[in-house]
Amino acid sequence: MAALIQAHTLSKIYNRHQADEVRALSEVTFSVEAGEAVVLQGPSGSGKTSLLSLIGCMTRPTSGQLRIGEKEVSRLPEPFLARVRRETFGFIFQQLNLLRDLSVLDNILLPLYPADLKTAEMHSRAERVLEQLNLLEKQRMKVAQLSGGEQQRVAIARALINQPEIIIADEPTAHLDSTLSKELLVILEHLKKDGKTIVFATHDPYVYQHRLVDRRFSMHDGVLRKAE
Amino acid sequence: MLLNPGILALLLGCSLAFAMLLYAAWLGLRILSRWDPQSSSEAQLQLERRTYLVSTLTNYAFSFEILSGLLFIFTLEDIHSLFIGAMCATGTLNANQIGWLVLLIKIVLFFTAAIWVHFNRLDQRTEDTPLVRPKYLGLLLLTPLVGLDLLLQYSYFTGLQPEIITSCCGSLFTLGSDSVASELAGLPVEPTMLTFFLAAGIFLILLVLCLSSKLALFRYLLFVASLGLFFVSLAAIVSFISLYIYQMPTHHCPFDMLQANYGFIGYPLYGGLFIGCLYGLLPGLAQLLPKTLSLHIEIEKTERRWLLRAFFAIVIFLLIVAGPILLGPFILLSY
Amino acid sequence: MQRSLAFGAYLLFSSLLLALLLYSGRQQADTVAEHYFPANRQLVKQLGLTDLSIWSEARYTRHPSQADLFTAFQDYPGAFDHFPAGSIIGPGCLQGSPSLSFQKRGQP
Amino acid sequence: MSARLKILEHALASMARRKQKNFAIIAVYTLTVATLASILFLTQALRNEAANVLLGAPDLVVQRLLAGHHDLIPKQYAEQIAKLPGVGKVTPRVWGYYYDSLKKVNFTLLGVNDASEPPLLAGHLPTSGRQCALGRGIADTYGVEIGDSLVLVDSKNRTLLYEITGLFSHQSSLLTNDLILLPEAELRRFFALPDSQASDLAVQVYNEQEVSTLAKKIKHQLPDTRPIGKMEILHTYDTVFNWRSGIMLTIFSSALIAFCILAWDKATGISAEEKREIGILKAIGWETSDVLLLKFWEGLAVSLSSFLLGTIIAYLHIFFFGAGVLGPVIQGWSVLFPKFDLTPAIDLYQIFALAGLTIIPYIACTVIPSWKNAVTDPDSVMRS
Repeated sequence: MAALIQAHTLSKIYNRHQADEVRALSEVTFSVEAGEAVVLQGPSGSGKTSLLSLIGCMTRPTSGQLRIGEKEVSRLPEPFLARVRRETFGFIFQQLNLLRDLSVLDNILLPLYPADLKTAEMHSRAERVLEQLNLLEKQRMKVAQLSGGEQQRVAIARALINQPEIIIADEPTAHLDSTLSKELLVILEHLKKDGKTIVFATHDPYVYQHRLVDRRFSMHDGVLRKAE
Repeated sequence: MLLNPGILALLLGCSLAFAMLLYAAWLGLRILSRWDPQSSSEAQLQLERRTYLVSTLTNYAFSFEILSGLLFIFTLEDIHSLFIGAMCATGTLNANQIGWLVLLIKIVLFFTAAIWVHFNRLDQRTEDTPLVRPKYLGLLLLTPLVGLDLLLQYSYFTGLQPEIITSCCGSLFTLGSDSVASELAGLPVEPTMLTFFLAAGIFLILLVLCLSSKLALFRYLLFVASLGLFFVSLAAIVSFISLYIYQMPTHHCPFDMLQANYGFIGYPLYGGLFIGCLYGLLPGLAQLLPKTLSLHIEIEKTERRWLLRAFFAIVIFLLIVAGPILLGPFILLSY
Repeated sequence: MQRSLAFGAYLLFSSLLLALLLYSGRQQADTVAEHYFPANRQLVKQLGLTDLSIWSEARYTRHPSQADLFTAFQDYPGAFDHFPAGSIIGPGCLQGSPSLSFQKRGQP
Repeated sequence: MSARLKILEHALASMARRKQKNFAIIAVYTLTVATLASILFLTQALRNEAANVLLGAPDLVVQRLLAGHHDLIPKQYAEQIAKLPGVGKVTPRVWGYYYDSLKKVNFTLLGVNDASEPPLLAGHLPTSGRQCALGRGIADTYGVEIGDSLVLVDSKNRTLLYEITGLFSHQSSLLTNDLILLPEAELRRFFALPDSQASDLAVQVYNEQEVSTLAKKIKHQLPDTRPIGKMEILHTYDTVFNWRSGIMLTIFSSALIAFCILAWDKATGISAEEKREIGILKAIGWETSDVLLLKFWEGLAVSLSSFLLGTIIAYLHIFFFGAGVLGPVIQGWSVLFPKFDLTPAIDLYQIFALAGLTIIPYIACTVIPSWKNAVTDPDSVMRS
């Protein structure tokens, strides 16, 4: 069986041919099987985020190939990348990136707006994830009124609403205290049990030493190595 | 020059549309010269993003150009009272020589702009965007046409002198004078009617054939039939449809039916004809596009919708035409 | 969903209001056309009036259609101010010019 | 619910969250639309009024020109004109101006012969030498009523008193606002006009089609005259109001331009917060075209609601509140300005033209800014 994510000599160079050229990734080759939980560790500025946004179809590589499932995505035009992003990935960002003045429900539904779904289907999906993350009672509240942990769960709910195969989490515990970090990993463990593939970037030892992690990679100056 | 609000709106809108198109065409030129779908460079990404700007600009500009046709006719109707002898838009159009030319360009623009917009939408749905080059070449050709439209409109409106005594539809579309218009009006009713319904029949049959078969030939034939139907219908409107609408044996004006006295019936009538013919043209034209797989899939998906739209529009058009002929008290054929 | 409904309702309401205003205007215009226009036309006919009495500050604004050929700003009946100054400079006050006055009933 | 509607829903939600900014834009936009619409409605109504009322004007007015001046016309001209075939009655008219230097108004003094009661007059027309009838505007300005007396100073500096016997009703204000009617004989005495001459001649023509032919004939027979046809009179008003509204639209278009600059500025200078939001939307799977649609909806919501609101305000302003704000602009230096009690003369065409004048510029100046926002890099949210 082919791997779910297959990267072959991926490179990403920002501001190419300019004075401030940055080589964020150089010739990264790796693959992730379906159902795996993979961690990228490394100091900040090492290229973790760049790799995550490449895998998550947010930008295109400068060179190299990337396959997500059966689809070659490294040369896709932006609108099709957005479609892949919408259908395949759920994102948990370092800064949550919620719209604070909107209700929990509205925030969760946002990724579904561009898709042509029936309203009933949208709401039943929302109900399912809200229940799963224990947010049902809070769905009408504004995000700004919630506690940090609840906001964290809203962000996860939003990542799950489009029923993604792959969850991408960029430093998910960076702003959390140890209790919340623990809670987050419990949720992620559940997701993994449900068959989701998870790709993290983190430099928090609590995360990369957690039992749910299958494989670890370390990044340094845009180069990926297998971590010991 | 007449400072009429409608004229100001037309000139302002057309200038803005032209300015937007000029910018779009310039962007299009840059896209054309540097487009490289194989590259994943930052520059190519910027170009891809520019295509959105180009299509947004052109969508707005072309939508306005199409609306401006309506506003143009509306304005002609409104200012006809300023011209001695003008009883409807025909009189205003006759006030100087450019009027009819402006109308012609507006009709051409309606079709070309609508075709461009539809093909652009097709292209944007494909992953490999095979139409980028033909699309932007087309844009470069359309932009001067919009400029010409603006220029002619400007000189038409500035050239309008309210004192001019113009000939109106009464005198333009009467039998016996020596012009294209009077020849149209003078077409014998019975054969014209026959030709018209024949053309409409052929169009509808081809439409059904296209819906049931994938043969390219039918689409080409439908293209020809749409063109034919369009011109035959215009002739038929002057020759006999107008007579039935006005219930008068000598009133051949193609514009009076847009006025409130006739319940604005002209708008659905012309709307049905224009939209029907447009969607009849599209499937044939789509056959001429490069045959890439992605495009082929998209065409198959959308074509059915085009054909159905053409069908309904023409049916509405025919119903409006046939209504007064079959149900009205006015009988022309016995004259 | 609620917001688009509310917005749609607002648009519908205001277009209806506008349509209603236009319609009532048309009705009003019809009544006026039936009653006051004929009366006014009759008045115009009987008194032989030629112009609307909107601007009375100068002869050429009081009777635009009858004005002299030589009047400032005026080349032919119906020509209009072409000097923007006309809208900035008001008529001057002449010394010793007459004025209009009234005497109330019963006063000497 | 289709994707488009859902995006509309979000557009409205995000506008509701930025009330102040959007309220400011809608307020200014509405004001601009209301101003333009008021101008359009007012001039259109005046045009309509003139076209309908002045249909009763004399078919031909014949004036005499002397050295380019409008001069008195000999009454014998009337007899000559009356002999032309197709000419009905020829009525010598006697009228003149009386300038009030305090109020800076020219009143129109008109001589009447025919004492039969005209419509829209309270009281009766002057019959004896010491009576007069007045327009509503004068009566209102000076606070007089029937029974009071008008004091005029004639050309020989004599003070004369005229008892007011008739007042015109306000429905005829657009015609009679500044009129002072005196018996013709009295007016001749007042202005010291010779009996053999008149101000001009009102000529009745049996066949309307013949007016211009007759005008030519009169001009040929009496070369020092100037005939003015009824069509010319009507035409004058059509052009005057077309021109006035055009001029004012052109002037007020600067307001429109100022508004467009505001709209452009607001659309370009979106806050960091908004920019982040668009980044989030793109990151979680919105396409550029979805964001463009979002912006389109926002623009549509702003422009449609302002347009409708502005048009309604303009309508109420002109036809319910007598053009209170705009009146003075048209009024110019007029002191005796008729109270507008205008009849609406608007149709869909005016509404369309207005929509074209106000919505298109707004759309044109928000296209590029909204595209700039829509192409925000989706990964911008990951690297902040």
